[in-house]
Amino acid sequence: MSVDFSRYKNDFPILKRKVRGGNTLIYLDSGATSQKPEIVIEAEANFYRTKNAAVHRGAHLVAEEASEVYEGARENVARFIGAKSDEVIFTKSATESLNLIAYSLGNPESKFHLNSGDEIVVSEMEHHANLIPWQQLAKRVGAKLTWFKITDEGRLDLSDIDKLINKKTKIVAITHQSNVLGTIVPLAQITKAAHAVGAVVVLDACQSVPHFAVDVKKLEVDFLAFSGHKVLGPTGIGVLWGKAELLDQLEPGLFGGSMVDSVSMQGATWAKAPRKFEAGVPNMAQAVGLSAAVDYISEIGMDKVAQHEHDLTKQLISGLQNISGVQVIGPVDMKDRGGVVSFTVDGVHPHDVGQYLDQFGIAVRTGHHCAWPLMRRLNLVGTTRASFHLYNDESEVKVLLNTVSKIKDYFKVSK
Amino acid sequence: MSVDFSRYKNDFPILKRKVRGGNTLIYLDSGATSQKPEIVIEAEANFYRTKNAAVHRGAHLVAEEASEVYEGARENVARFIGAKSDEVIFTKSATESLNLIAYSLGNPESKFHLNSGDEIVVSEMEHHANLIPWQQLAKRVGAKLTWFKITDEGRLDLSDIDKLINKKTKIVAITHQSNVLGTIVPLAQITKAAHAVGAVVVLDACQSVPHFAVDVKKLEVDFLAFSGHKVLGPTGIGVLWGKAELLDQLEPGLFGGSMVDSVSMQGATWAKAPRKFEAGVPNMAQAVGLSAAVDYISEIGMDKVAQHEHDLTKQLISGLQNISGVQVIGPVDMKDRGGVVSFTVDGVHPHDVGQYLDQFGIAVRTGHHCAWPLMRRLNLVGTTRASFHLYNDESEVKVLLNTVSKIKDYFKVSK
Amino acid sequence: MELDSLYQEVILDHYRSPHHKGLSADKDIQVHHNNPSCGDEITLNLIMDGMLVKDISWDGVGCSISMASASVMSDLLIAKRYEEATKILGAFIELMQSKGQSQGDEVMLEDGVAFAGVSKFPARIKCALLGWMAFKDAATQVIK
Amino acid sequence: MELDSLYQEVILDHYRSPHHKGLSADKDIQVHHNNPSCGDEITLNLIMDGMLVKDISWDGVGCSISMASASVMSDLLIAKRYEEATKILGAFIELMQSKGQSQGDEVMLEDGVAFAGVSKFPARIKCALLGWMAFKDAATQVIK
Ligand SMILES: Cc1ncc(COP(=O)(O)O)c(C=O)c1O
Ligand SMILES: Cc1ncc(COP(=O)(O)O)c(C=O)c1O
Repeated sequence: MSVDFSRYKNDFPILKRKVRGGNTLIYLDSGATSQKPEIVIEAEANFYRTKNAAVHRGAHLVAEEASEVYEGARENVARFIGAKSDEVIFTKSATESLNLIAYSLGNPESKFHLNSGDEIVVSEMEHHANLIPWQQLAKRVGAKLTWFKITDEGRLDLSDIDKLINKKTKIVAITHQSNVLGTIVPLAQITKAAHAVGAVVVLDACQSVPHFAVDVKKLEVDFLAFSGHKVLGPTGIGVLWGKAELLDQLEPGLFGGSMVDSVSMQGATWAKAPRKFEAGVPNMAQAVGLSAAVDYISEIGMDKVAQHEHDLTKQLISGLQNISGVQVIGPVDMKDRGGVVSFTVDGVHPHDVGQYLDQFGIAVRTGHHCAWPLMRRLNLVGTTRASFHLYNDESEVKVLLNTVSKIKDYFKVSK
Repeated sequence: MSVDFSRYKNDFPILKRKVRGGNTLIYLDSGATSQKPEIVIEAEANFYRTKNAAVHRGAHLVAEEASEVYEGARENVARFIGAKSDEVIFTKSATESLNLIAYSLGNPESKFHLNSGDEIVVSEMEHHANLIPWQQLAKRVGAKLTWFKITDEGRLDLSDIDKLINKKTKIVAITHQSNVLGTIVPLAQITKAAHAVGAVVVLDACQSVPHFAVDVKKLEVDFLAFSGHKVLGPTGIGVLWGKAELLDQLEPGLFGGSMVDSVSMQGATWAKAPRKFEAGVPNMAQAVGLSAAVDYISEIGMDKVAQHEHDLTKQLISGLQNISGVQVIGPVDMKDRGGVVSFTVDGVHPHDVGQYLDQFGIAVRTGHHCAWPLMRRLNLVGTTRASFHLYNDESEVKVLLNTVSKIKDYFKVSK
Repeated sequence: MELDSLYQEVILDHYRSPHHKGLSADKDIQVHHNNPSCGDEITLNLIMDGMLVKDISWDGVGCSISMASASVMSDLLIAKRYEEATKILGAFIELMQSKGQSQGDEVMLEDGVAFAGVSKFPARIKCALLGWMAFKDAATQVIK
Repeated sequence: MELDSLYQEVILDHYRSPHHKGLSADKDIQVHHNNPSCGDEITLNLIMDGMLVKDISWDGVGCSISMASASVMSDLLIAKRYEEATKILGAFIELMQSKGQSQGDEVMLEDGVAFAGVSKFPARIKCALLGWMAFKDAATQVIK
């Protein structure tokens, strides 16, 4: 059987707090941001208490030590996703990662870049962070944005993949797992089609890296982005991973100190990756915190985390299916499906559903989840979303199900 | 007389640590990054322990509380610089702030934007972060970059201001205080000339906001950038301030969640500032930490901090002038001059000077300080730089002076 | 429980049977407002007769608070003079910002006092204000 | 004191009177390397005679460690066969990465062992390697 996860809960100070109605917090909003174990909080704090100095710049001991732990964090995060150290770029968030790569790919000085008439492929279930940067890039260079549709069950519709990914395609930007539906996309088919036409694949791994083992070597994508704050790490840190050969060909998107090879008033040349992409004094304490998070979760084991969340998801979906007037939005079979469960309650607006749950200490997210086009496609004004991480447990799912079953009565909506 | 600053030192845990040679750290590298009082470290940690949730998104109590403290931090930082709350944008660093505004001003969809043939004025003493983004912007839109020269004493040379700032000028981007020379620029003359031709002024306030009172209303600049980590705050947080009327006219530079008014597959429209410029889950804990830093330093009083650093600077400059073979680089009179002191030791490379000081626990910075063009202008390979913050004291300056006076002997350089 | 102070019976009634919902054929102006963080949307038609609010009609999707509030707003402001409507609007905004400290003026706000509890739920205040802000925007445009 | 292990007498001597400094008129190749974080720069001329390192000359600005190391490197590698030079380079890099645990092979590295102390100062390792990396780059380009 799987590990007993109950002992991990204690590591997360916030999970002890009381919220509305005097209830202990039942945090089911990890899809938005995860909670942090004390060991991560302390790693960040202790960086400030003992090693804080500007990395790569100082001639003094503390600066040396700061550089050591910062670069150590990079190696550690690289190991976590099966990457080489020099391929890992620290950003402030997945959003920044995706925007940066879009700027780089749009820069005519990059050896690999977009031209007018080229095509960018996304999907109907992208988070705004993996949609709008590409809309903007398309607009800037005169490229065309096209997209995969989704099926009624909330799977990616690959039926027109051969038309969508064609000779004009330069970029395919796709989510690894939908933050609304929980759908995990069939990546192998997509990377194969993209590479066959010489396009690069950018993976939005915000909802995958925190929840199951991701190895960039096996995925065969070209770029990957995720946020530290969803993988038990601090806010203010994200990762952009890219294949070394490609990073080498790209102009950076952010300019300033520590990323140059030489500078005159007229112009500048760049250092090598990852330095080239990290302008300015970096978010050092946050990198150190993320490194601690990655250690913490690796110690437990990503496969076990995935299994644990799988079990909870299964329990939740079958429970919801048994409540009348409740619709699960997204795949209900567990194949290629992660721990994000959207649902609606007939006659009750998601915002009101969320408010009701909040009264019982249950924290969920409601609304369009930054995936507005997907909501339109599904003809929904929004959903209520429960999402898991390793600190959740069966009893919390039971409380959620029990509370959901009473919502229609409270709002006096007829059966 | 001024306040007794000795009691503040205790608030900074890192200043108790021992470094090379068993010496207690004498931290004179605040120009690179400042140290953080325990109250700031705890503010960030306690956010994670009690209020961590995605702001502006959740339907639950913790998300409400997170939004409250995040927006509270914005109000607090706004008050600190005399701004309106909606004019303060949280970024990851000054570098990001400056790059973002350069992207916005280069976007043809912005109501105020650069065209081919327009001119951007900077200065020879800019930090790379306030130089390269403008070089890149000029390249992107076909604008021309011009610059203020500096005098031999390291002051801004305004003699050709009427030529430099002309009808073609759209942007004047200038540092408030040089991070190498300590020079404070004569801002009023520049803003007057810029506004007379309809140009906007972007102020790099990295070295001013942390050290003396800055009120954006009085400065009459249009945009201002600074980093949290230099003002006793966390890493991973910066501020971009802009006049409301201007922010209103600008397209954002970073695209994703929480910054939209509506989104379809074809395109998106934006929320109002500051939201428009803050895509993604923000660096919430860092904003809260910065807010605590601003409280801490305001409590002491910026004028007192400035006076304290002024006294130390004066002591250091006159001491250095008394050591044979030591050159102070930058103004030696104290008018319009901040607490950053660069110097050289004849016959000893700055890197070796820094290494020698490090042996005695003294942390300084050496090299070009991300101001390479300035070094070329001054015909220097680099300098050694001591820079102050409120936790420094007279005795530390004495140790520095005493140690500097022995360097030439150690390296056996003839007098 | 605390929640009952938010979801007053009056509010749920208005939510289930909203007044003045359904856009009029005629209008002086139409405005569209939304709440991007939760996706609530409202379209509002306004007809003024000089300084008199002659008709308000609206359509929209949103939570119980936003829809009920639009319903109550229409009831309250139709047939009022602009000046009076502005006063009522001001009183409603004040109630929303009262952090649970005010009961609201029942003479002026009528069913609107049912929203007093919203002021204790900061994330919901913008829901309650959605329709009111649409009216304010529309009226300002017609008047000036 | 600890610092003396970094600034050995031999290093300071090379720094004050560097060998093979001043670029030769002839060259098979010229390379320019720098260290952007501290601004150290070196230009290096290399002349090969088949697989024999016939001459190295260089010019540059930088700290004592980088300049002395370029001086020692030239002394060591001139008149060596490429294969032998590569071995010496390897031994020097290994010494730099030894974190203070190695003394260096005095037969092979001669004055180069004076740099053993650098390995305890991580920020200075790139200074000590600047000239060596320039040589490696130059030689690789000529050979292939
Ligand atoms: C004058 C000046 N401008 C810009 C910067 C860049 O700040 P950051 O690296 O925090 O983005 C610095 C500090 O490094 C600075 O001193
Ligand atoms: C699928 C997906 N992509 C991108 C993002 C953006 O991440 P962040 O807001 O941390 O930049 C998120 C989370 O909000 C997400 O779930």
